Amino acid sequence: MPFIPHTDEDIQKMLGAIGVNSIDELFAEIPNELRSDDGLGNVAEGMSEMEVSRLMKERAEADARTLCFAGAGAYEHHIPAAVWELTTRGEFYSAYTPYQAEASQGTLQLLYEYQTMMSSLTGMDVSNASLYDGGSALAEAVLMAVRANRKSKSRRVLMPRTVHPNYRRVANNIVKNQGIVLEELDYDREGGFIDPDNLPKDPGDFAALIIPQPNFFGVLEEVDALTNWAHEHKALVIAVVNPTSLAILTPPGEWGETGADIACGDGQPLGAPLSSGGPYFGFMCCRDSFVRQMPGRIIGRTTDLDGKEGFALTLQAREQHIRRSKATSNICTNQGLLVTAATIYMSLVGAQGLERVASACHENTLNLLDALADVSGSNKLFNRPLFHEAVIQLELPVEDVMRALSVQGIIGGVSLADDYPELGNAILVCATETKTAADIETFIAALQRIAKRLTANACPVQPKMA
Amino acid sequence: MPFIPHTDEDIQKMLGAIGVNSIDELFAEIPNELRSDDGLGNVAEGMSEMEVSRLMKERAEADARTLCFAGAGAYEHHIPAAVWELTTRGEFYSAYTPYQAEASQGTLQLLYEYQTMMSSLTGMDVSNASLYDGGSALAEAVLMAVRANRKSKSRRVLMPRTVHPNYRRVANNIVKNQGIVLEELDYDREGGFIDPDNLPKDPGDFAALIIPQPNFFGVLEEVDALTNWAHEHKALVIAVVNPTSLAILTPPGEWGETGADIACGDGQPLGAPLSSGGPYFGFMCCRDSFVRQMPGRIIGRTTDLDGKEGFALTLQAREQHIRRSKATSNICTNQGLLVTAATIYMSLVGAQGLERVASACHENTLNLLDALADVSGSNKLFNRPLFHEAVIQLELPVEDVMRALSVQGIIGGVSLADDYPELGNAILVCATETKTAADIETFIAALQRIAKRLTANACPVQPKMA
Amino acid sequence: MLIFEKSKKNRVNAPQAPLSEATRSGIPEQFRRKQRTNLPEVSEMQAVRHYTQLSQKNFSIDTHFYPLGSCTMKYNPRASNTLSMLPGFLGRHPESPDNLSQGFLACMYDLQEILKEVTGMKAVSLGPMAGAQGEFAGVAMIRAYHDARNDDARTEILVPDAAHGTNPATATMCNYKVKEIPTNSDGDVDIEALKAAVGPQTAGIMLTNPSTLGVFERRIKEIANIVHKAGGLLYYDGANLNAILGKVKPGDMGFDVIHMNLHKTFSTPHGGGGPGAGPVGVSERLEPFLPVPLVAKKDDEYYWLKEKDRPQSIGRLSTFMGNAGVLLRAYIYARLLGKEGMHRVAEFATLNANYMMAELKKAGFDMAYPNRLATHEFILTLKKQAKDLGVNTMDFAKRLLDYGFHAPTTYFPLLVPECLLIEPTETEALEDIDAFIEAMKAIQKEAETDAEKVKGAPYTLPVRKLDDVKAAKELDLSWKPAAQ
Amino acid sequence: MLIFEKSKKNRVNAPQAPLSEATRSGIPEQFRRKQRTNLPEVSEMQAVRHYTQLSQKNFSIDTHFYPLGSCTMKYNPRASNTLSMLPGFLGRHPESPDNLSQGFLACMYDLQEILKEVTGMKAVSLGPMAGAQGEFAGVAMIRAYHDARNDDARTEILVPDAAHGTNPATATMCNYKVKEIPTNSDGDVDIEALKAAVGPQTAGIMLTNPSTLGVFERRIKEIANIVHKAGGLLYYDGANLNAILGKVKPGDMGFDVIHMNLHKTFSTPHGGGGPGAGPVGVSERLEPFLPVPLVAKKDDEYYWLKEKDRPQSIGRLSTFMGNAGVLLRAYIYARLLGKEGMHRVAEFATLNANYMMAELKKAGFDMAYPNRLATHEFILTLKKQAKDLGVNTMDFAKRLLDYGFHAPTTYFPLLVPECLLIEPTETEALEDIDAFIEAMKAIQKEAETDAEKVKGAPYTLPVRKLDDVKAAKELDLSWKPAAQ
Ligand SMILES: Cc1ncc(COP(=O)(O)O)c(C=O)c1O
Ligand SMILES: Cc1ncc(COP(=O)(O)O)c(C=O)c1O
Repeated sequence: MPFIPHTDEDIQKMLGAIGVNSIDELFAEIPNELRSDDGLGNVAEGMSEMEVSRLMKERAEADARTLCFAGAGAYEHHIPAAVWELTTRGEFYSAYTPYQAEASQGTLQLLYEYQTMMSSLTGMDVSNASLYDGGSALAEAVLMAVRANRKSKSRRVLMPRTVHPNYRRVANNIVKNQGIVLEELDYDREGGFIDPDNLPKDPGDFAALIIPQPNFFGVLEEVDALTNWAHEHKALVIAVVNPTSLAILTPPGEWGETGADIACGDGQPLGAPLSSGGPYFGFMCCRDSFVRQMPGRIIGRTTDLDGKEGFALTLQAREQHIRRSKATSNICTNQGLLVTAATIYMSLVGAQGLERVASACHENTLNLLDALADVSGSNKLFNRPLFHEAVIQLELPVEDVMRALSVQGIIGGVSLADDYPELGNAILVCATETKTAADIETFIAALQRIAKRLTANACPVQPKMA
Repeated sequence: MPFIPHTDEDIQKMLGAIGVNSIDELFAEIPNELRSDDGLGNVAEGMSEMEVSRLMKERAEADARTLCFAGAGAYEHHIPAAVWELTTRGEFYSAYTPYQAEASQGTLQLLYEYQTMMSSLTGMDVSNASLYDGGSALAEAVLMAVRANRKSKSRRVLMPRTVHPNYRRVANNIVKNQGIVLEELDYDREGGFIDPDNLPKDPGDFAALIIPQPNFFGVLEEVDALTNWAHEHKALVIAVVNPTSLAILTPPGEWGETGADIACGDGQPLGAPLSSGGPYFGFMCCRDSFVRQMPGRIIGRTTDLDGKEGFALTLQAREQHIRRSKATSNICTNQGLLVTAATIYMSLVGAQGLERVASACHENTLNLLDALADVSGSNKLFNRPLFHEAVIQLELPVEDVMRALSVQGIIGGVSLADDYPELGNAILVCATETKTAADIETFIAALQRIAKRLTANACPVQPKMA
Repeated sequence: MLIFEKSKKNRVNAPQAPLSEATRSGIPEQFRRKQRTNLPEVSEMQAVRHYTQLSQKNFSIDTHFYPLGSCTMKYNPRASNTLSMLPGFLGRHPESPDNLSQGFLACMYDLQEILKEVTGMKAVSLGPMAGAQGEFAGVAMIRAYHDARNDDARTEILVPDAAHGTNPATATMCNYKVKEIPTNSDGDVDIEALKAAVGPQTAGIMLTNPSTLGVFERRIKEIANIVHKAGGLLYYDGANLNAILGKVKPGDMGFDVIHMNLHKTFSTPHGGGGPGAGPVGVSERLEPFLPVPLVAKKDDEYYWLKEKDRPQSIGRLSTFMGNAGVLLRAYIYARLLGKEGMHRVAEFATLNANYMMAELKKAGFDMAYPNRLATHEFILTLKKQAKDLGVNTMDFAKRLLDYGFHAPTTYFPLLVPECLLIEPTETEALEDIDAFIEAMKAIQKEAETDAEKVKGAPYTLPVRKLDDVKAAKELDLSWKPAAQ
Repeated sequence: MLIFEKSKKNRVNAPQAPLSEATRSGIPEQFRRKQRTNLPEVSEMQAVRHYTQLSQKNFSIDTHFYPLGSCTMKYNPRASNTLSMLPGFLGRHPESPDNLSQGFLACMYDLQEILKEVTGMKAVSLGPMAGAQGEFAGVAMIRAYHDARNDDARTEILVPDAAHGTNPATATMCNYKVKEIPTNSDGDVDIEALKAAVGPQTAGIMLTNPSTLGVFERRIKEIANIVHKAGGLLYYDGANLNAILGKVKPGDMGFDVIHMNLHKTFSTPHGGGGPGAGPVGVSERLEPFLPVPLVAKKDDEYYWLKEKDRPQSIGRLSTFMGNAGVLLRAYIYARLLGKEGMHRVAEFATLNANYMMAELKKAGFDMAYPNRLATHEFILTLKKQAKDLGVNTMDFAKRLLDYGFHAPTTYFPLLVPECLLIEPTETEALEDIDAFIEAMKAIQKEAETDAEKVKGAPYTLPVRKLDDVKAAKELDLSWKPAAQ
């Protein structure tokens, strides 16, 4: 039987030991009227592994071979082969949460190393062992900031519109239940950033300011000024950052005079494949003094009975299984395996390697922008320094262009039409280190062809000759 | 540096310890005129893993997505996912030959299990731990038989033409150096088998008879009669078998009155992907009494200082590193990793599973033959029972048909034109358990279209309408 | 040794990053990082060796029997991993347009359908990224439902005292007050207490059935009636569906909303802590509130439903589509099993648990609910051993590690003292279950004759018993380079 | 415990084979197997757990420093594995037509070109499946060459006494008599003895340079002249190319034929015993005899050269194309390294070996050739320890296992008594080399103070020292089911 090792003799022996005549008797406590023994009519019959393989290969094949210039929170990076060959080793892959520390030193030490790496990347004191993803990590950061801010009882948090729209949605969907209000800060139309000079002079009491760096548009925010402003108003600063960028950008721990208070974001760029949006992992770091307000698991180094170094879950009194309705969060299962991949990824690329990845991505996007500059009807928005991503305005309807590109297997970026209608026909583009000059050329050539065709079609008088 | 961990400080420290000023000095013993320090001009510069990945993906992609009805010694079977996920675990993948038994119990126990499985499959007493592939295993079997046959000093070995042509070539290329002659036995044109009734009445002294089962044409040989005949003439019997078939066919150990003396073949069907022909592995089993004549490594079960069970290389006195010019063979490195995969494969499919695989393949080939029977101009040769493979005669030139099929990504079998010209436009076809009814239809439809087109083109008067 | 202690300055594992420096920057100095990170500088081999060696220090399903109650540590088919990681799936960008996503969308749509059938609910959303987020989605829908009816008096969620900690924590995150309902001595909800607790302030009740006590709540229909009559909704914590797969459907029990832990019942790996997937299913009245995105189908074309298509939705809870790769694994598993396989899961999980309970009972161990049938798990209490021999549950647990078994869940549920919650799952063979029983007997004997030995365990693992108190007091949460 | 001991009759791991019985057979009873095989009947999880646990009992490159001399146990890049196992490569049938094989053929063609450049030879054939088969191909070509010239007096192959066992064994397989040439006290071939040995009966000489003594044969040109003048050919055993990659080419030394062990120098894995790949390179005069198949290129199209294209070829030595998947791994490695990387391999392999030799010398160990530079490896002799302390090389080797190091090669080459042949390779870090040196010092101290302890090693492995004599005497080569 699939995955079940019992032979007929086993079954008889076991039923005998229990003292029943059939397996069915073991379900005797379920009221009869509730039983649904033939109730899975809509589920197909089991398949062999070969048949399922064929099905899945066909389906995977159907979506393969795209050329992707979309970023917007999910970035295609080269993942060293060793990362997933190691991560999927059964001992990592099929272990549970390390509740029995002595039998889980592999996972626990790795998580401790992960915490160290994230602390270093963000410049913050401490890191937890992961949250679900970037959006939900931001939600948790907001809840945490409201809890942790001793100087303000406000449930207002300032949320720039330059934060990823889906992060804003997720955060709001989660925190609004607790009466927390995310108040939008609009961005400067020229720069695509939150202009520190235009911040409200008298913002009133608020618990925290969120600062994305780079922001959703790829634009660099004036993090120092923003951080100082928030701190002057007794608010905490929540940094939302791309971990790859931190190899070359100022880490949140060094923003402004005293640094951000909480840093969070999505760890996907660190070894997680695009994979339709998940599993990724949310990371969260904070100041030492806030560690007891942090949600999620935390690993500490300690010693065993013989004084030997070892690792264990610690500060569990914050968590739901101990504190129940008073816990810092309801999170239990996190994204351990992705953290495993990230830790191995960071070890393989190393300090210098991550800088190179970040720089190469950035350079590639600059190359893409140069090439786009030559496409008539395409226009870079925002005049600020950027990292690794940028907004382009098209003359033609975004939806038509994107659809035409997709037919050629090209994902030409992410349309901003729904979330930023004020920007017109705008798309967000990105070229990571995985894109070659030839890839960029393919994209540009397709874009030019499409522009020509769409312009022609839009032409009231059809040109005589094709 | 790629794969080299030395920092500049390390290098200085090490040079200092050695007492030289530069790495170059360490090459001082190489005569200057031989040095070629800029001599790799034709080798390209190193690439990053990402760049190499891109190159290899493009190349792999170029050869992908074929629909393959070729067998002829290499069979496409479903390989359970667990097989290679386990086989490529670093501890198996990156270990050397188990020279330090205590540090290699994993590999050694696995090989002992493999030997047990192969003994059971072939019905023979003992198995070695692998040879290179099927063809070279046959060569070793011939050398072994000539050594082992105490009753005959002959260097003649009878080789049916129903043995895989490449096996015959390889065997001959290897054994002819030692003056051994492989004398061909022709096959019956009706049955495609060695007719026991037509064997030479007075064959003279010969060391061994080779018996393939199923033979290259997929036809079943009269193994009992052949075995008895050889033994009556004091010759040994070398069985060449497909391991999958042994789940349902009589094992060599039970052929005739006393069984075959040596069994060999290619282990590819047991978990090795097609992979352009390798790495596969040769297997070899024999009677107890011949074990000291067997080439290759052998693992034995023994005990340690505390009396605990353990495993070690044994009977090494047969091997080149001890016996040198008197060794049973020069083989050293074998195909350990493939044996690892095969052992895991056999454990996963199990006794019943392998029967099902064999039966399903056979049934699928019968289905294919039924479908081919409806294609005009295609004709099954040979009227004997078969397993899993069959010869089809076409009316049209094989080469043209195969080329036309290949343009559609279909490998329609293997042409027999070069090796069996007497069979005319013949191909060897095979449909393993991996082929669906739809696959067979695709093949048949393509064949019909091609037949039509080629017949039309061959037509002296072109039909007026396409 | 930590990876950082193997690091050396300026060691570059060159092939893993672009080989040459980028030549353009355009990033002004003011935004640039001043000091390089502490990320390790090791060779590829050093990293591979380090993490291979670390992995070997773990117990896991692939190496050990792991009867961790409430966690359903069953075999994770390797095919689920291999096939979910096909390049076409790994390479799909979450914003990939529908016409380039039909393969993936088909899988998600099929999975929604399968889960609907399995739970007996009207509709399913796959987005939530673990059980706890599924709970959040569920309770947020309950809130949205009451809100939509302007019924804002409902401020309380009822939770049995045996509930998993995520239940009360979730209620709090949705701004509900938690009221605990006691359990009676048979492990069922105390119906009288429930009746006394419900009222116009009741938003709903969160139940697990089979409960975390390892028994099936027999009066579930009555409970449903009581809560529904009071205007509350029923939430089903479906973390532990393994015991009832195909046997009984939460929808038929009267539940309005359920989350499932695919990383348990549908055998996706737990990865040393995650990721999971916690899809939610709902009855008709909650359907409009389901979190987005959803997958729909029209004329054999699959497409997304997002915020604008679902105006009453509680919205999205993940940046994109939840843990898509986990969902693929669950889908593959479901296809391998098929309907008959799902029935078998429940049957053999239940058989294994009841056999184990029967044999341990015979061996003299006390069960928390000796008169009940076990479901997929059961609770044993070592109260007697703790009192008479001074050997407590944690000591037994640690000693089991020496015997080569991962310990069952300890000290949960909280209401049973000195308990072990044991869940063998259907994928364990009789031989291994018997070996575990023998180990328990052997430890019992050790406890009687040499209690100190048991209390000093483990002895054979990479470390001996760790000092948790020190870990929490002298916080050491990250490695710091020695001052240079 | 053996997998067979975990097996139970009629346990079927269903998903791994077709789920339903085949309904047609057509195979007459007389050909059918009567009794089912003994293959194990276990669940998928049981198999996974069994082989995962077994794997953990191995030392390997991914877990341990493995300085096994003459074996070049260096890091096997994971990318080589992942990329060589792309579906397009794994799925290619060996009889796939050229038009569906351009990707694979391009890799093989490129690899031929790279190996030509590296060895300085005129042409390369990739077919041989390991070093020993490469040797066979090489010596068979020597035979074919002499045969083609009707020079049938040549019946002898010269082999230095330090040679690897495959050399004389290969000569025998090609029906040559083996004549051993002694080595002088510096580790070089004894030139006078060589001069005395050559003659019209000399078919050729098989040499390794650097030799298995870990030193570079300095008078190689002179040797080449002597043999060539006598009408013999020079065979280069290139198993150990690691020390000279990019530094000196066998072609320039005067060799006529060479085999390479890609599973050493080109870092394909050894897989616990294999597979390897042993391509052969030849000078112009041997080119016609190269084994088939070869890959050629015309107008950017790649195609096979087979028997009919190469009438003088010694033919094929493998059923298809040798160990194609291993060749792909080597190709990937070569592209990752590039030319500069290849130079570095030789440089750092040599640096590591010389450093290690220098430090061990300082620690008081005796070197076999103390006045020579090490190449990629070197020989240490424990003659003194064996005589004075009664602790021999095998004892040191086993004790090293307890210290977490795989032992170097022991008792090879045969002519140096009580020797350890140590090859650290370029991928090991200074820290690990230092740790090995410290272990050697510690064992030396143990040998001086507590010899019995060393002689009883190992203590910390899955088994203690195994009884090889018993293994060979009471042959137990396969498990037998207990009589029922
Ligand atoms: C009964 C029960 N409910 C809820 C959860 C929470 O699920 P998750 O860990 O996936 O968030 C768990 C699992 O730990 C559980 O056992
Ligand atoms: C010097 C030398 N020659 C030949 C060989 C034989 O190579 P293989 O084991 O690949 O057959 C080896 C490796 O063991 C070797 O070290």
